[in-house]
Amino acid sequence: MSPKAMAHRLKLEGITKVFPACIANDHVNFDVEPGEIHALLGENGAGKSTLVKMIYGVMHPDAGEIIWEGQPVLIENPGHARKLGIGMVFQHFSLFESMTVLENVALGINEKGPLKDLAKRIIEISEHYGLPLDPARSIHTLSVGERQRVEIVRCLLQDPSLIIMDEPTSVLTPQEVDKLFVTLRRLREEGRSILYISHKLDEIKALCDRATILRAGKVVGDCDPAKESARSMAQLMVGEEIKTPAKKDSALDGADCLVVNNLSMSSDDVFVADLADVTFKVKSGEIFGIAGVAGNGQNNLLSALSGERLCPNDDSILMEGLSVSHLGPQKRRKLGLAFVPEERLGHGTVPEMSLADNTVLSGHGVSDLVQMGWLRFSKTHALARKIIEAFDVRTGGSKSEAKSLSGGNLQKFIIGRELLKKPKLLVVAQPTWGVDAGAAAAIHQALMDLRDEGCAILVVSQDLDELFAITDRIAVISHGRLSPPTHTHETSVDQVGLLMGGLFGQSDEWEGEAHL
Amino acid sequence: EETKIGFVYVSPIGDAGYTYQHDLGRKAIEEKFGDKIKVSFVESVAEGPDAERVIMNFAKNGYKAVFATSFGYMNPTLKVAKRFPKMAFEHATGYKRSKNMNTYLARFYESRYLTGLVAGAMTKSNVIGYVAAFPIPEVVRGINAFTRGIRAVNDKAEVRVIWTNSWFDPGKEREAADTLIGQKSDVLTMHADSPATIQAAEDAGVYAIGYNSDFSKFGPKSHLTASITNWAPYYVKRVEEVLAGNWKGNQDTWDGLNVDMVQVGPFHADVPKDVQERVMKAKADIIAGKLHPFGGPVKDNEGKERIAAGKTMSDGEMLGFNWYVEGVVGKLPN
Amino acid sequence: MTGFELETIIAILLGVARGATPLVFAAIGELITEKAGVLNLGVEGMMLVGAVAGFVCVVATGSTSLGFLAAILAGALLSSLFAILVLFLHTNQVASGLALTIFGIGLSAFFGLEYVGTPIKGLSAIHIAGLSDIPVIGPLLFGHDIMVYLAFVLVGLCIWFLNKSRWGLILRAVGESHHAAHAIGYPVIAIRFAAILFGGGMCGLAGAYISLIYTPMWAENMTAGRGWIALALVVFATWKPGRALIGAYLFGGVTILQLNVQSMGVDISAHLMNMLPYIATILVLVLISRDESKIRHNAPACLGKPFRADG
Amino acid sequence: MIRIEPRLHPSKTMVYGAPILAVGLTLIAGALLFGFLGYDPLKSLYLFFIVPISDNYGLTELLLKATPLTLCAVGLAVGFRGNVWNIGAEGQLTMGAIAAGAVAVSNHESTSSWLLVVMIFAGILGGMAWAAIPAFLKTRFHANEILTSLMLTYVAALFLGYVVNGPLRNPEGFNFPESRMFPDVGLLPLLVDESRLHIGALIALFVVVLGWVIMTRTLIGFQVKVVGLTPLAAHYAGFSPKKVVWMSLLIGGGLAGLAGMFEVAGPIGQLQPVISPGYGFTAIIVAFLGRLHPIGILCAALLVALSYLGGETVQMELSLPLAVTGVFQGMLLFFLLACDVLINYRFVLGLKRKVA
Ligand SMILES: Nc1ncnc2c1ncn2[C@@H]1O[C@H](COP(=O)(O)OP(=O)(O)OP(=O)(O)O)[C@@H](O)[C@H]1O
Ligand SMILES: Nc1ncnc2c1ncn2[C@@H]1O[C@H](COP(=O)(O)OP(=O)(O)OP(=O)(O)O)[C@@H](O)[C@H]1O
Ligand SMILES: [Mg+2]
Ligand SMILES: [Mg+2]
Repeated sequence: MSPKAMAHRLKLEGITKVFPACIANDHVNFDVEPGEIHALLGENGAGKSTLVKMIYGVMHPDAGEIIWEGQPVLIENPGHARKLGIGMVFQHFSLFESMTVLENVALGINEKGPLKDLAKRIIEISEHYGLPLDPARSIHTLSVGERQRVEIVRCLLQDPSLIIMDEPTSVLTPQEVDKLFVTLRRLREEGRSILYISHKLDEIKALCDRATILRAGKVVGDCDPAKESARSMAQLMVGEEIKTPAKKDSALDGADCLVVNNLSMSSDDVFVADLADVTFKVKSGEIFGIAGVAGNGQNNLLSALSGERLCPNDDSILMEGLSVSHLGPQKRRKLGLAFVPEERLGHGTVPEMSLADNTVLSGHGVSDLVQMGWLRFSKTHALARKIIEAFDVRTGGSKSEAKSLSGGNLQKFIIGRELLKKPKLLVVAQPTWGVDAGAAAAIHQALMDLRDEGCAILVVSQDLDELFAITDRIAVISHGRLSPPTHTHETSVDQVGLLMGGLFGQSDEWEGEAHL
Repeated sequence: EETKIGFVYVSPIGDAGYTYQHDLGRKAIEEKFGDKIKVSFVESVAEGPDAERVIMNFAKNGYKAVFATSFGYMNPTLKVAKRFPKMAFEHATGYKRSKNMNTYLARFYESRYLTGLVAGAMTKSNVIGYVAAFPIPEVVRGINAFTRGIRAVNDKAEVRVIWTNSWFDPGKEREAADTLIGQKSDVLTMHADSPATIQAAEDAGVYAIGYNSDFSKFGPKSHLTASITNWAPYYVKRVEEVLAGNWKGNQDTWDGLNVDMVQVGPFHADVPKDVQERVMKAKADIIAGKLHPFGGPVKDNEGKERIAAGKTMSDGEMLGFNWYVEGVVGKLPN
Repeated sequence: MTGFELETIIAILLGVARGATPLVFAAIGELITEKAGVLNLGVEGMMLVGAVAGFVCVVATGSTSLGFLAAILAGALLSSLFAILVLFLHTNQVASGLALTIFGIGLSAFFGLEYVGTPIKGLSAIHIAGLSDIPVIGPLLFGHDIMVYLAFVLVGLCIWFLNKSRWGLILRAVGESHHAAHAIGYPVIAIRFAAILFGGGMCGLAGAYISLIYTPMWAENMTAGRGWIALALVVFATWKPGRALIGAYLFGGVTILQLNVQSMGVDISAHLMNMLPYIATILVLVLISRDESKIRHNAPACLGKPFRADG
Repeated sequence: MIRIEPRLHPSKTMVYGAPILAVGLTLIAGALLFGFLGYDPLKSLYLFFIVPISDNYGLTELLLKATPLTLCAVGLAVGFRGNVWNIGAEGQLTMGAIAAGAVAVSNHESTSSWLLVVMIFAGILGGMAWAAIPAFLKTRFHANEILTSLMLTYVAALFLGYVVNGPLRNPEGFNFPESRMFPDVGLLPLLVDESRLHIGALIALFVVVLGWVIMTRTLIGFQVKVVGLTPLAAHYAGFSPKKVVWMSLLIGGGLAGLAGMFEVAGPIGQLQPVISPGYGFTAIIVAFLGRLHPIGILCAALLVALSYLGGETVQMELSLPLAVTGVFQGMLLFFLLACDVLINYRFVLGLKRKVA
């Protein structure tokens, strides 16, 4: 064995994976060294997840060779991968909702010791890496961030020499991201390799030693992120110039479009944080941002605003002066509300239905897609085609099933569907979560254009860069309470990041008290 | 040219029970007439539209006679009979007739009465259990005749009835039988199609009396005797008429012990000689017309006299039985 | 009127145990299948095939134990047909289960044709000298046939398996989220196959209990709908083996109780009385389901959903 | 080795090809089965599939038998699409029949042609009322509708037994458990003379078309589908899952009740202790064989009805035991279900997994 080969921890040679619809990986070659954090970059659908799933044994390559520590291996299944020393944190978590942390960890490791010992080890490891976890809690009571910790701890318990992380930060706060990075760097110092997938280029610049860029399943380049700018990497990914939307602040002189007054909502579930006295206003012609760590009541707030959950007995939600608290989603749409939920597949769309049918989901009752209870196919298809064209949705056409679209393209479709309605008020959650840079820029531009046309927009996001890039005012939600809003240009990422930890309410640390 | 004869059965033929007894009759005519006839049957025909279609198919395919062996086939048979006036239709256990449709029925109650004599003599606990399918007159008549037999020899004994609401559900019949045994019944009988009641008695070490068929192989220790139906002579006679061309409609046959249409099964060794003799004597008396299971006075189980002394119940009254005689526990729903 | 004397009550309780035992076997089998995320509505068909296989085997060999073994194998064999359809050919589980019932009814009738009316010796209750003769407690605790005890053992084993064993954890994981289970490396299809086979085997056993012990005979369709009751018990039990046991005894209890009331001559239509067990089931189900989250957290989240591993 | 691989798009050919293939496979397997049992395979198949419908009468009988199956299955399919698992159509059919029967019997001297109309409404309402119980228990107490509707089937069967033995028993019928015969105005007019085919068959056909239109063209059908596929998306759209539960159970119950009314006011002509030989259960299979599509359901109902008629014919002609028919029917169902895999998947020969 040559010393050169020994140097690689992992080497891929000509890995190819063909799906009926596309070639997800086309003769991919690259290698990962011991003790490096290696980034895998690419647009939505470039084939990143598919590639790492093959390394972890979830899928099997149609052609090509995986060389592990100098030996060609055929990775049969994840158990085999774990035995080799490969661990993985999935993009869509592989956790079991109704089971405890302990059971979830036990399921994801190869050893079969007694659960009591395992619980002890979980606590040890989680303390060692600064990832606090209670082994006895059920997954469904955890926030997204906590869930990710479970995945990471599960992975670390196996003492892996290669850790694969598929978009780990897309759900974390800046502070959480920083903590994660500390952990990852410590892992690197221990000589472990990390294969890191993310769309956030500045993160990659800050963290990674090397980057491999995929486009349409092929490796198109290799670079040292520290030496590149985010812009140049994005260009490599997309293959063309990216236009960053130019932000201009609005005058903030519109009328109050959405008024939320002391909205309190107890959840049906004892574990879920209640919304307490949430108060804010969104004016026509502004983008209002709500930042916050996942799991602080955003979902409750969103479903209260969309009408999916009603608070029928009060006047806490007003649209253009009209109380809408008791109105369901359809009636609110008639008043000019549009809503983009966080989960695009299975909430914003029906995966098994065509794009044309999916236009009816939010379009019945407000447009001419349905007349006297009859669906009008010509209209739905026309609308779907219009969205596809206007928002550059890459798909087979209006008859394609929603689930056949990549995440970013589906998100563009949903945003387009809601935007084309010319709403008076748009409520949108995580508009660019997991969306590649090019698509994200397009979505941001579309939102700002809509604002300029006089629409009131509420953006709920965990991505502070995004909020700072597009919002006019910003507030933070924590433990079901909303901080007073402030003008975006009067605050900073650091300040908001602190507030996301819940530092408001009692004292007046918040200086940007609203002037409105 | 062979003459085609069709049979319609309500359940699978099986190896004992109602349909099995009819099938024995079918086999008897096959044996008797051999190549002169071709006999077909369709089993498990639901009582309803399916029955009419099956009978109609027989008719359309040139069958000369059809035996429809269950009560629920009455109206379907009548309808087909109207459309095929040259064909012979025989319907069992009903009450409607036409010029090419006969009805036939066995006087089960006569043999029920005789087996009641055995039960009344054999019970020690004076509780006798009766597992019954549906509360229809035919079944009620059997319960009443059986009770009359019991009361003729033992006026302290009572009959307890459990309805299963199913002609064939071994599990439920078993549960019912076990329940009756739990309530101290030491002789059981049933009006349902499975041997479950006999088996329950066998397991619990009490006696049982079979119905329709001889079930002694299911209860070597417990099966005292059985009330058996024997359709063969009737079927042979009617097929003979069909072959000879002198079959007539509009007849109502209700035969019993006199022509062997109902029988009492062989006795178990436990049945004392004097009891056996008493049964034989009663049988002779019934055939001779000296004894009637429902000869007055007949009281219902609320003490009201229904048939005065010296009178006997008419066939019409018996056909529509909807009350219990003295000795049966409980009340029939009306 | 004799009323409910002690002996009567003992007899009732013994009857309840016999009536409940086949339901317990079938319900536990189905429960394990459903815990793995597969809904098999073919319980009735598998029970019948088990009943006939057990019966034929006993007629041929004279051994009740072999009969039970044959029944388990036959039930499992029939269920493997279902498994192939739903796991490999991705057919709809509800439809395939119903088809399995229809097929099982036909198949059992076909193989049983020659055996209708053949008497066999049933398995009688065990009798432990001394113990079984203790008044009241004796017959109640020690007066049943061996399968009644086995049913309890099976339930105990199932509780242990599901809650304490690693394989039980994996089984639950597969029923909870097949995608996650697949992603961390469990052979979802193989585990489901095994669960279906187990379910089939237990249903076969339940059928054989009916044809070998409960009513030792073979007759077409002799399970008379008990498979459906067993299916009902699984939901009723919110997928907990202990509750399935209680449910089976409750159902058996209401059945036997109404028979007792009937035979004492109460003036209520037998038709209406016979409705009682079903109405009681509905009522208890309503009581259990009122708290929706309970059902939601216990029901296997992937129940009835098809799974296909890609790659 | 043979693998199955998903197709990019559902195969149009196989949508129609699969059932044909399934019937072909059943014929082959059936021929083997019959031959193995010592019957002439070709003759058996001929008797099974051709003879029953070789004349007009046979055809009318086929349609007659398919009518209740179609009605129940179309109704059930609506619910199945919406994830509402009503498997109690048998009970709803029974209650529809009882309701219609009660109207007919209590007006047995009527000569008004309105009687039939009232009976039809009574039948539909009877079925709906029975289906409303699981709907209520589901929406109010979250009780699983599979179980409640199934248990209610047993209750309905016993209730029918109760009414024909009690309140609706024919006072002139020697206490036999049947109602009076319905008056002539309470019987469905016949479509074909000398047959039993009544206008119910035509209504069923109309229901098929209506069902098809509703499921594919209207917002109601769309709602049901969205709720069935993705409840969260239904919330998003503002569709109420409770409404869909009510709607699909009422539609399913109403159609089953109508089927029950057609049975008693058609071929039976009175109330009896048993009205349906399991149409409500068979309809579940029919619904799935028809892929929950009304037109498919119509075809499936005809095929399943034919398998019953064929079973009777081979019994009559060959004395083939009924049990064999049962096995044969089971095979047919399995093949039909299994062949559907070809719509979304294809079989690929050879090993795909290889390493460089
Ligand atoms: N199981 C599958 N079957 C068929 N096609 C698939 C499957 N999984 C992924 N694909 C397709 O393969 C391509 C690559 O998908 P993959 O998930 O690897 O992209 P990605 O780079 O991870 O994208 P993202 O950034 O959105 O996570 C996409 O076009 C996707 O639609
Ligand atoms: N189904 C549940 N059962 C119990 N606890 C829950 C459940 N869902 C969320 N929680 C907990 O309640 C808190 C608030 O959750 P809520 O749903 O209001 O916010 P969220 O932003 O939607 O949460 P998530 O990040 O989980 O989507 C979190 O701490 C979370 O761990
Ligand atoms: Mg990905
Ligand atoms: Mg959230």
